[in-house]
Amino acid sequence: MRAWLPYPLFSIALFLMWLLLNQSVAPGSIIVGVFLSALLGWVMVKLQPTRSRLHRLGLMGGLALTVAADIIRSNVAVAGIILRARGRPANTGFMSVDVDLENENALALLACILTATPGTAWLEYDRRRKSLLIHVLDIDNEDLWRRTVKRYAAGLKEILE
Amino acid sequence: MLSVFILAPFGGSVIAIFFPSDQRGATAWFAGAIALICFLVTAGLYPFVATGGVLRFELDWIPELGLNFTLRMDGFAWLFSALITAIGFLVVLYARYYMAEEDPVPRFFALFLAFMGSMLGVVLSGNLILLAVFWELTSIVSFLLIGYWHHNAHAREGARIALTMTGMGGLAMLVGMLLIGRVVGSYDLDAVLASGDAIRNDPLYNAILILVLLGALTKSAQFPFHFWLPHAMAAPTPVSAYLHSATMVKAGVFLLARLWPVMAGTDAWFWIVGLAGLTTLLLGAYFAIFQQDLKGLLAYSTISHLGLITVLLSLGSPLAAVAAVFHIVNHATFKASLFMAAGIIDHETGTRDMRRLSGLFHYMPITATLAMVASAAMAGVPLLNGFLSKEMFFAEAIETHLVNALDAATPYVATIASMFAVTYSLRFIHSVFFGPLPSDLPKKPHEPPRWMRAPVDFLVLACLVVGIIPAQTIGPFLHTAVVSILREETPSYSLAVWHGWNIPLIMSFVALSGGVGLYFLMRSYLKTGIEGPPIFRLLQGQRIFERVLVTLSWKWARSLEQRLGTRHLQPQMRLLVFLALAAGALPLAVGGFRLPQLVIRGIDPAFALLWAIGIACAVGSAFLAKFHRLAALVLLGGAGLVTCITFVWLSAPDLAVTQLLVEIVTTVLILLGLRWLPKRIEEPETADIPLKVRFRRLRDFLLAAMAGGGVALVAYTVMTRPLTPDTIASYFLGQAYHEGGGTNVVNVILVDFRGFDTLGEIAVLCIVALTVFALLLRFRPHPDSLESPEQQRVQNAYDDDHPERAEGESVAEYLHIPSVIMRWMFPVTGMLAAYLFLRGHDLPGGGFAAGIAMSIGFILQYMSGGTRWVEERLRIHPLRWMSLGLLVALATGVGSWLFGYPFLTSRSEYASLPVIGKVPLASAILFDLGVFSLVLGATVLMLIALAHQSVRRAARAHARAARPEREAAQ
Amino acid sequence: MELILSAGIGALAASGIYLLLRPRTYQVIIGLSLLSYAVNLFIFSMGRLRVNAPPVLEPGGVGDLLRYTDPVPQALVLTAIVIGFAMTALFLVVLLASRGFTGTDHVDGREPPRGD
Amino acid sequence: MSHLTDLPSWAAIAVCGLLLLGAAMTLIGSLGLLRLPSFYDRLHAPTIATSGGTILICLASMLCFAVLQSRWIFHELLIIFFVIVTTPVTLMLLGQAALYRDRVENRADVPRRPKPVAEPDTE
Amino acid sequence: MTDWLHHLLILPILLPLAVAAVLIPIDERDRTLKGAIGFASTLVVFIVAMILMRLAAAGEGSLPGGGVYQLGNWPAPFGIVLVLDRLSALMLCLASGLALAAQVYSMARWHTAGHHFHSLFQLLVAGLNGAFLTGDLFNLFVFFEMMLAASYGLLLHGSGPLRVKAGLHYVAINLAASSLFLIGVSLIYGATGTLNMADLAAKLATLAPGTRQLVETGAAVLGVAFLVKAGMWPLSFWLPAAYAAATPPVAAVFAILTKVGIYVILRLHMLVFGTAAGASAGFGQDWLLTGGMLTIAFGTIGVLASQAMGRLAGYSVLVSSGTLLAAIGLGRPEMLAGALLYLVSSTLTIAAFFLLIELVERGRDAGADVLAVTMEAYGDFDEDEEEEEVGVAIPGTMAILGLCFCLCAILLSGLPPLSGFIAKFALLRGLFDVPEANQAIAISAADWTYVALLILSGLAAMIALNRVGIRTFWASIEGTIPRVVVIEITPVAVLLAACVFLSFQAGPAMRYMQATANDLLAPLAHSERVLSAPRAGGQ
Amino acid sequence: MIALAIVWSILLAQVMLALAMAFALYRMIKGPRAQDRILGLDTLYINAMLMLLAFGIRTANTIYFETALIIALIGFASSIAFAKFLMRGEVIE
Ligand code: NA
Ligand code: NA
Repeated sequence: MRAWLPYPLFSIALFLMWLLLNQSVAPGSIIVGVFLSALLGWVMVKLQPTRSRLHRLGLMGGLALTVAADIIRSNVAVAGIILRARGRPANTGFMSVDVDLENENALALLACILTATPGTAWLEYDRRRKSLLIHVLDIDNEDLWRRTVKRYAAGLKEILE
Repeated sequence: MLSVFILAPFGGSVIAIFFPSDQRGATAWFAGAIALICFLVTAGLYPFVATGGVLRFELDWIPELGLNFTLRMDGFAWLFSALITAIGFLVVLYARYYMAEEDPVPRFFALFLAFMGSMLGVVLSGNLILLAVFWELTSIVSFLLIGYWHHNAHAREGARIALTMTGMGGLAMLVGMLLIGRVVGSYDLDAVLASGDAIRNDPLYNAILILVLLGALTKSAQFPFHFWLPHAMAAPTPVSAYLHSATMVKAGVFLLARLWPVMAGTDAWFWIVGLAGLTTLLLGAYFAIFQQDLKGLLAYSTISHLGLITVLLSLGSPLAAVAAVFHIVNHATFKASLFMAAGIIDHETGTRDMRRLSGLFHYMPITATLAMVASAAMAGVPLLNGFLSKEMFFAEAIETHLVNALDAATPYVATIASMFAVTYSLRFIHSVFFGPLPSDLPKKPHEPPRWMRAPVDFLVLACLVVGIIPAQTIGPFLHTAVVSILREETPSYSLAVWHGWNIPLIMSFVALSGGVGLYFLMRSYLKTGIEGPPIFRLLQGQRIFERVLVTLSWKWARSLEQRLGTRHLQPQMRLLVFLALAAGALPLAVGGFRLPQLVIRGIDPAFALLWAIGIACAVGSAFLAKFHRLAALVLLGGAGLVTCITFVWLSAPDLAVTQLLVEIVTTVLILLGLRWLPKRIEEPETADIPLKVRFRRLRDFLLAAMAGGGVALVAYTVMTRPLTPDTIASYFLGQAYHEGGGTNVVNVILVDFRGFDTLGEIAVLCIVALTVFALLLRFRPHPDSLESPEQQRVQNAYDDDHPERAEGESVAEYLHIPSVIMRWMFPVTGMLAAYLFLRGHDLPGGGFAAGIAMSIGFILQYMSGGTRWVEERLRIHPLRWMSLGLLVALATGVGSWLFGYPFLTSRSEYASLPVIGKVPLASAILFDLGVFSLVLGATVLMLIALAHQSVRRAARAHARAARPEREAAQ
Repeated sequence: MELILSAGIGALAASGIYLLLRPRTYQVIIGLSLLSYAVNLFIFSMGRLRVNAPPVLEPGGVGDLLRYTDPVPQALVLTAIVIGFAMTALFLVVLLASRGFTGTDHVDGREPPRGD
Repeated sequence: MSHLTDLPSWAAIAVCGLLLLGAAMTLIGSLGLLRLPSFYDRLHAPTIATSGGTILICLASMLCFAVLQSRWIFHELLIIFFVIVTTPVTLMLLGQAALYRDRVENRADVPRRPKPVAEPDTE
Repeated sequence: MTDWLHHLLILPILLPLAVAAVLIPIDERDRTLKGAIGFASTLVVFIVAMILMRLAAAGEGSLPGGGVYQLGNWPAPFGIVLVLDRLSALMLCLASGLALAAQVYSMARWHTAGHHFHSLFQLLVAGLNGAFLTGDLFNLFVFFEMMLAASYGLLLHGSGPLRVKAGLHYVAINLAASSLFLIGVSLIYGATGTLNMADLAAKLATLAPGTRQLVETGAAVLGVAFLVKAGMWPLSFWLPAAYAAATPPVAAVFAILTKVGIYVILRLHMLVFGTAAGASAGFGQDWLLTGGMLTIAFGTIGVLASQAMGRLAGYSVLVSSGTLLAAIGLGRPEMLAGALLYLVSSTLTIAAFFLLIELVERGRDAGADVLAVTMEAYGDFDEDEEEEEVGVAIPGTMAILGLCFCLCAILLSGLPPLSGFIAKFALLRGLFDVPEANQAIAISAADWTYVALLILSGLAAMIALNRVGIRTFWASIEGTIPRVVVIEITPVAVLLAACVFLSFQAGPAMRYMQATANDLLAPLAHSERVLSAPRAGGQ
Repeated sequence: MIALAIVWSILLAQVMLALAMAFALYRMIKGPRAQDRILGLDTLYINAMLMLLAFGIRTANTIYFETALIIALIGFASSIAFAKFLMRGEVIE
C-alpha cells in the first residue's frame, strides 16, 4: 500500500478536491481522479515533506469546532475594534507564547488556525526556544490569547505527534 | 561578328587574371594578341561600313524594358573601333616593357582588356541604355587602372576623384537617356537618330540636354569638370596614353558627335557646349604652360584639345563636325605617342620633372626626334596632322553661326589658345631635350628597348603621313565616319594641305610666332617656377572639389544625420506614438468623424467603482515607477486584477483565467529582475526639478493623454456601433460543437479554427524562452549588484555573530512554516493544472492556462526551498519539455495528412466507452497537450534561468573574493 | 459599461504610453505591461460588451451572436496575452543585461549629462 | 439577473443576508486597513475577509446554486479551504519582513530579537 | 482529398519549426550536428521554395489547391489560409536563399558565440515564411511576432554591450509597434467582422462610410507598425545600430526583415486598397511617397556619414526601403515590376555585404577579433569553449574579398551592368514610361524628386563605398591577411553570383516580376481565388 | 418586490466589496512602507475574489469559479514573492 500510495490521506484529499472541482461523480471523472491523485502523491515523495500520522481523529472534530467558534467570536470582536478604532487607539501589542510543537505540519496547521482567527497574527517561531511571537489586536486579554494558543498547540500535538 | 569586340576583350580579361604574376611577357603577348585580333576584325569589317552600311548584332537581354544587347557599327563607330584597337595594341606592346618586375602584371592586363572591351562597347552600342552601361564600365575600370599603384596616395586620390566625377556624370547621362527614350519611345540608336525633331521640340529637351551634357563633359574633362584628369596622371603611363589621351576621354566628345544630329543646332546647345568648350580650350592651354610634370603638361594639353573638339561640335555646322571628328583622330595619334615618350623619359631617367630634366637629346636622340615631331603636331605645325584639323577649326571659328558674343569671341580665343599650345609644346621639347646635360637624375638615361619605342615610331609616322597626304590616308575613313553622322547633311570639304593664303593661315602664323615669343619670354620663370599657373594656382579645381565633397558628403552629412536622426530611445518612442496618433486621427478627421452619443444610463456602480480603482492603479503605477519601483509593481498588479475581473464580468472567463495566471508569473519575473537594477535615489523635491525636465514631462504627459484618449474614443465608437451581422464569429458559434467538437467556442477557436495561431504563439514563447536562457548564460551583473542584498548581509552577519547559530539559519527560520504549506501545495497546483487542462475544450481553461498554473507550482517550490533545494529533489528538463511540446503539437497537426486533410484538421468524436461513458476524443486535446508541455517548459526555463543568476552571483562573488589573494600570492 | 470600459482603456493606455516615454528601463517595462492591458481590453471591446453571455455552448447547441459573446476577439486576446507575457519576460532580461554591461538603468545605456 | 427571482423567497432572503453580511465583514476588514494606526495592527485586517467574508459569501453562493440548480456538490468549499491555508503564508512572511525592517531601523516599538540559546538537541 | 504536393505549401513553415524543436535538447557541444541538421532543413526549405516559385510562375492553374491552403480544413474567411501566389513565392525564395547563405556562414564560427543559435535561426525562418504565406491579418501578427522574437534572440546572440544596447532599443520600439499592430487588426475586425485579407478586400467597397473610416484608421495604425519594421524615416533610427551590432549571419538575414514590412505594405496596399477599394483606393499613398522619399534622403545622408561599414550597410537598408516605399507611393502600375526586381536585388546585395564586412574587417586590425569581443561577455559557464575552425583558409583571400567588395559596391551604387543598375533602370523606366494612349501625362515634381533621390542615393553609396573601400583595400599598411574559411566566403560569393545571374537573366526575371505585378493589380481575382477555394473532403 | 430587494441587496454587496477594494488600494498607493502596499495588494486579491463570488450569485452563472479558485489557490504566489523580496532582497536564492 505504501508503495502505491505514499501519502494515502493526502491522496484522498486530492481525490476529493478533484471530485469537487469537476462537480461530478461520473465513472470517467473518478478514474481520472484516482489516477491523478495517486500520481501526485508520488510526486510528493520527491519533495520529502515531513510525514505526519493522524492519531486521534475524534479530537480533530473537537478542535475544529473550537476553532470555528473562536473564529466567529474573533470576527465580531475585531470588527468592533476596527469600527471603534478612530475613537481611541486600539490596545495592541506583541507577545511571546511558548509552543512545544516539533512537527512541522502541526506548526503549519497552528499557523493557519491563528491566522484565520482575526486578532492574532503569527510573526516568528523560534525553533530553539520553542517560542512563538505573535501580534494581537487586544493585548488586554493577553492571558486569554496565551491560553487559546496553548490549547490549540496541545490539541495538534495530540493529533499529529 | 560584332560580338567579338565584346567577347574577346572581356573573355581575355578573365583569362588574363589567372596568369601567374611572374609571366610578364606571356600576359602581354596574350593581351596584345587579343587587341590585334580585334583590330584585324575591325579592319576586315571596313568594306561593310565603307558604303554607308550599318552592321547590327542583337541579343535579347531585357526586351521588357526595351534594353537589348544591340551592337551597331557604322562608319563613325568603325573609326573609333579602329582607333581603340590599334592604339590598344600599341599600348600593350609598350606596357610590356614599361611595367616593372614587381608590378602584378596580370591584373594590369586584365583590367586593360576589360577597359578595351568597355570602350568598344561604348562606341558600338546600338542602344542608349547599353551605351550608358558600357560608359559606366569604363569609369569603373579606369578607376581601378588609375589606382593600380594603390600604395601611392596620389594614385588613390586620383582614382577616387576620377570615379566620382565620371560616375556622377554617367548617372546624370543615364537619366538623360531615359528621357530620350520617353520622348522617342525607344532606346534604339537608329530610332533615336531618326527622331531629331521630336527631341529638339520636346519640352523635356533642356532637361535632356543638361543631363546628357553632364555625362559628356565630365567624361571629356571639360571645364568646370576638368580637374580630375591631371590627377589621373598618377596612373601608369600606358594607362594615361590609352585612357587619358586616345580613348576614354574621347567618349564624351564621341557622345556629343553621336547625338549631334538629334541634339545640336539649338541655342541652348550652342551656348552650353560652346561656352564649356571655349573655356576649356583656353584654360587648358594656359595651365599646360605652367606644369612642371611632363604628364601634367600633357594632361592639360589634352583638356585643351578636347575643348577644341567640343567647340567644334557646339557650332552646329556640318563642316565643324567634320573637323571635330578629324581632330579626334589626330589628337589620339600625337597625344598617345607623346605620353609614351614621356613614359620612356620617366622610365629611363626616373623623373618627369621638367626642372630636373634637360639635354636628353644627347642620350636618346631617336626618342627625342620622335617626341619633337609629335609635339609639333600638337602645336599645329604645318605638314603634320595637327595642323590640318586646326586649320579647319580656325576656318570654322571665323564663320558666323549665330549672332552673339560667344560666336564673336571664338576666333580670338582660338588664336590665343593656339598660341599657348605652341608655347607649351616648345617648352616640352626645349626644356627636356636641350640645354645642359642633366646632373642629378636618379638614373643614367639611355634609349629604351627597341620594342618599347616601336609604338611611338608607328604613331609619329602616322602623324607625318596623315599630315602630308591626308586625302590618301585618313581621307576615306574619315569620310565614312562623317557620312554616318551627318548623312544627307554631309558637306563637301577638302583635306588638302594647302588652301592658299587665307585668314586661318594667318591665325596659325600669329599663333606660331606668338607662341615661340611667349616661350622665350617666360623661359626663366618656368625654369624656376613652381607647379601651376600664377593666380589660378590658388584656385585649384581639385582642392575645391575635395573641399566641397568633404563638406557635403562628410561634414554636412554627419551633422544632418545627427540632426535628422537620433540615437536615443525616448525621442524615437515619442515619434512613434505621435505618428501613430496622427495616422489614426487623420482618416477620421478627413472623413468628418462624428462623435458617438454618450450613453450614461445603465452604468453599474460596482463596475464603475472597480474601474475607478483600475484607473487609480494605472496612474499611480505610472507616477511611482521611477522612485518607488516596488509600489509601481504592486499597483500594476492591481490594474491587472481589475482587468481580470472585467473579463469575468463581460463574459470572458478564459481571458480572466489566463490574465490572472500570467499576471502572477509576470510579477514574480519582474521581482526576480528587480534585484539586479541599481538602487534609485530618493525623489528630489518638486521645486528642485529643472524647468526643462518639467516641460519634457508635461509634453510627454499631454502626448500620452492624447494617445490614450484616442484609443478610448475609438474603442467607445466601435463598442456603441451595432455588430456586423455577417462576422466570422457567427460561423464559429454555429460550427463549434458540431464540427469543432467543443462547447467552449473560444477554446475551439484556439485549438481548431485558428489552431495555427496557437501554434505560432507557442513558438513565440519557445523563442523567447530560448533567448532569455541564452542571454542569461552570458549575463554579467554589474559590480554594484554583485554583492548580496543588504538584507542577506545583515541576516548572515547576525548568524555569524552568534556562534550557536548555523550559517543561513535566519532564512531557514523565516521560511520554515511557509515552506511546509507551500510544499503541500505543489501537488494541489498539479491537480489544478490537470483540471484546467482537461476541461478546456468544453469549459474555460486549456493547455496554456494549465501550463502556467503548473509552472507557478514550480515557482512556489523555488521560492520556499531555494534553487539548490529544489534541484536536488526534482529533475527539471524544461528544454526537453519545450521540444516535446512543440513536436507533439506539430505531429498532431501533421497527423491529419494521413487522412488526406490539411494541416491541423481536427478529428473529434465523443467516444462511448463502457463504464466511463462519453469521452471527448478530439485530436485537439493532443494538440493542447503539446501547448501545455511547451508553456510549462518555457515558463519554468525563464524563471529558473533568472533565479540561477543568484546562485551564479554567489559563485562569482566567491571567485572575486579569492582573486586578490591569488594575485597577492603571485 | 462601454463608457466606463473605454475610460479604463484610455487611462491604462495613457499611463502605459507615458511610461514608455520615460528614461528608465524599469519605467518602460511597467509601461509596456500597462499598455498591453489596455491593448488586450481594446481587442476584447471590439467584440462589443456582453454581461452574462459566455461563449460556452450547451452540448449539441448552436450559438448565435444574440445570445453569446463574440468569441473571436477573446481568442485574439488570449494569443495577445501569451505573446505579451513572453515579450515582457524578454524585455526584462534585455534590460537586466543592459544594466549589467553599462551599469545604468537608462534606456540609452548611459546616464544623460544631467536632468531627467 | 432574472435567474435569482426564481429562488424561493426564504432562500433569496438567506442568500442576500449572507452575501450582505459577508460583504459587510469584508468592508470592515478593509476599513481596518484604512484606519488602524500601525502595520502590525493592519496585518489583522485582511483576515476578517479571508475568514468571515469568505465563509459567508461562499455559503451564500452554495445555498444559491444548491437551490437554483438542485446541485449538492459545493465546490466553494475549495475556495474556503485554500484561502484559509494560503493566507497565513503571505501574512507570516510579510509580518516577519516588517519585523526585520523595523529591527534594522531600531524602531523602539517592536520586540528585540531574542537572545539566541544553544540548541539542546538536534532536530 | 488533397494531394501530397499540396502540403508543400506549408512545409516552409512546418519543417523549420519541427527542426527547431528537435535541435533544442541537443547538447550545445554538438554544434556541428546542430548545424548540419539546420543546414539540411534550410536547404530543403530553399528547394521547396524554388519548386513553389516554379509552380507559381506557371500560373495559378498549376498550383495544387489553387495555391490556397486551408488550415484545419476551414474555408476562408473563417479559418486561416495560406496563400501562394507569385509574390509570396518570390519572397519565400528570397528569404530561404538568404537563410541558406547565412546558415552556412554561421557554421564557420558565429554559431559558437552563444546558445541555441540554430533553433532560433530555424524559428526565424519559419516566422518569415509564415509572414509571407499567410492570408490572415491576425495570423500575420503571430508570424510577425515569431519572426521578431527570433530576431531579438538572434540580434542578442553572442551578447556583449553593443548588442545589448542596440537590442534594447530594437526590442522596445518593436514591442510598442506590436501594440499598434494589435490595435489596428482588432479595429479592423471590430469594424468589418473579418480577419481575412482577401475577404476584407472584397468587402471594403461595400462598407458604409463610417465603417470604412474605422477600417482606414485601423489600416493607418497598422501601417505605422509596418513602417517601423520597414524602416521608414523617422521610425528607423534604431535600425542602423541594431543591424550593425548583430553578428554577420544574423545581419544578413535581417536584410529581409525590413522587406517583410515592405511586403506587407505592398500586399495590403494592392489588395485591400487596390483598384477595387472604391473610395478607399490608394489610401495612404501620399504618405508612403513622402515618407519613402524622406527615408531615401536620410539613408543617403547616413550612408555618407558612416565611418563603420556596419552602419553604412544599415543605412543602405534604409535607402533600399525608402526606394521601395516611395515607388509604392508613386502608385504607378508600370513601376511595380521594377520595384520587385529592386527588392530582390537590393536584399541579396545587402545580405552579401553584411556577410562580407566582417571578413574584410577581420584583417584590418587583428586585435578586434570579434570573438574576443564576445568572449569578454562570456559567462563563467562557457570559458572552456574552444574556438573551432571549420574548413581551410583559402589563398588569394585579399583578391577574392576585394572582388566581392567591388561587386557589392557596384550593386549598392546601382552602377552598370549588374542587377542594382537594372533594377533602378526598371524603376525609372516605369516612372518615365508613357502608355501609348496617354502622351500628355507630365512628369510631376514628385517624380523628379524621386529620380533625383534615386540617382543621388546611388552616387552617395558610390562615394561612401569608394572611401571605405580605398581605406580598407588600398590604404591599409601591412594589414594582416584575414583568416577566412571557405564556408564563409562561399555564401558571399553565391549571393553575389545570384545578383550577377539576375543581371544576365534580367529578361526572364522581369517577365516574372511583370506577371507578379499584374497579379497585384487584380485584387478581386485574388479575393475570388482565396474565398472560393474548395475544402478537402468535398464538404 | 422581493425581486427588487434581491437586486438591490446584491448590488449593495458588490458596492461594499468594491469599496473594500478601494480601501485596499488606498494602502497600495499610500504605503507608507512597502509591507503596507503588499498587504494592500493581498487584500485586494481576496476582495476581488469575493467580488467574483458575488458576481456569480448575481448572474447565477458559474463562469467566475475558475478565476476565484485560482486566486484562492495560487493568488498568494505574487504576494509571497513580494514579501520574500522585502525580507531577503531576492525572490529565489
Ligand atoms: Na489572524
Ligand atoms: Na482544450
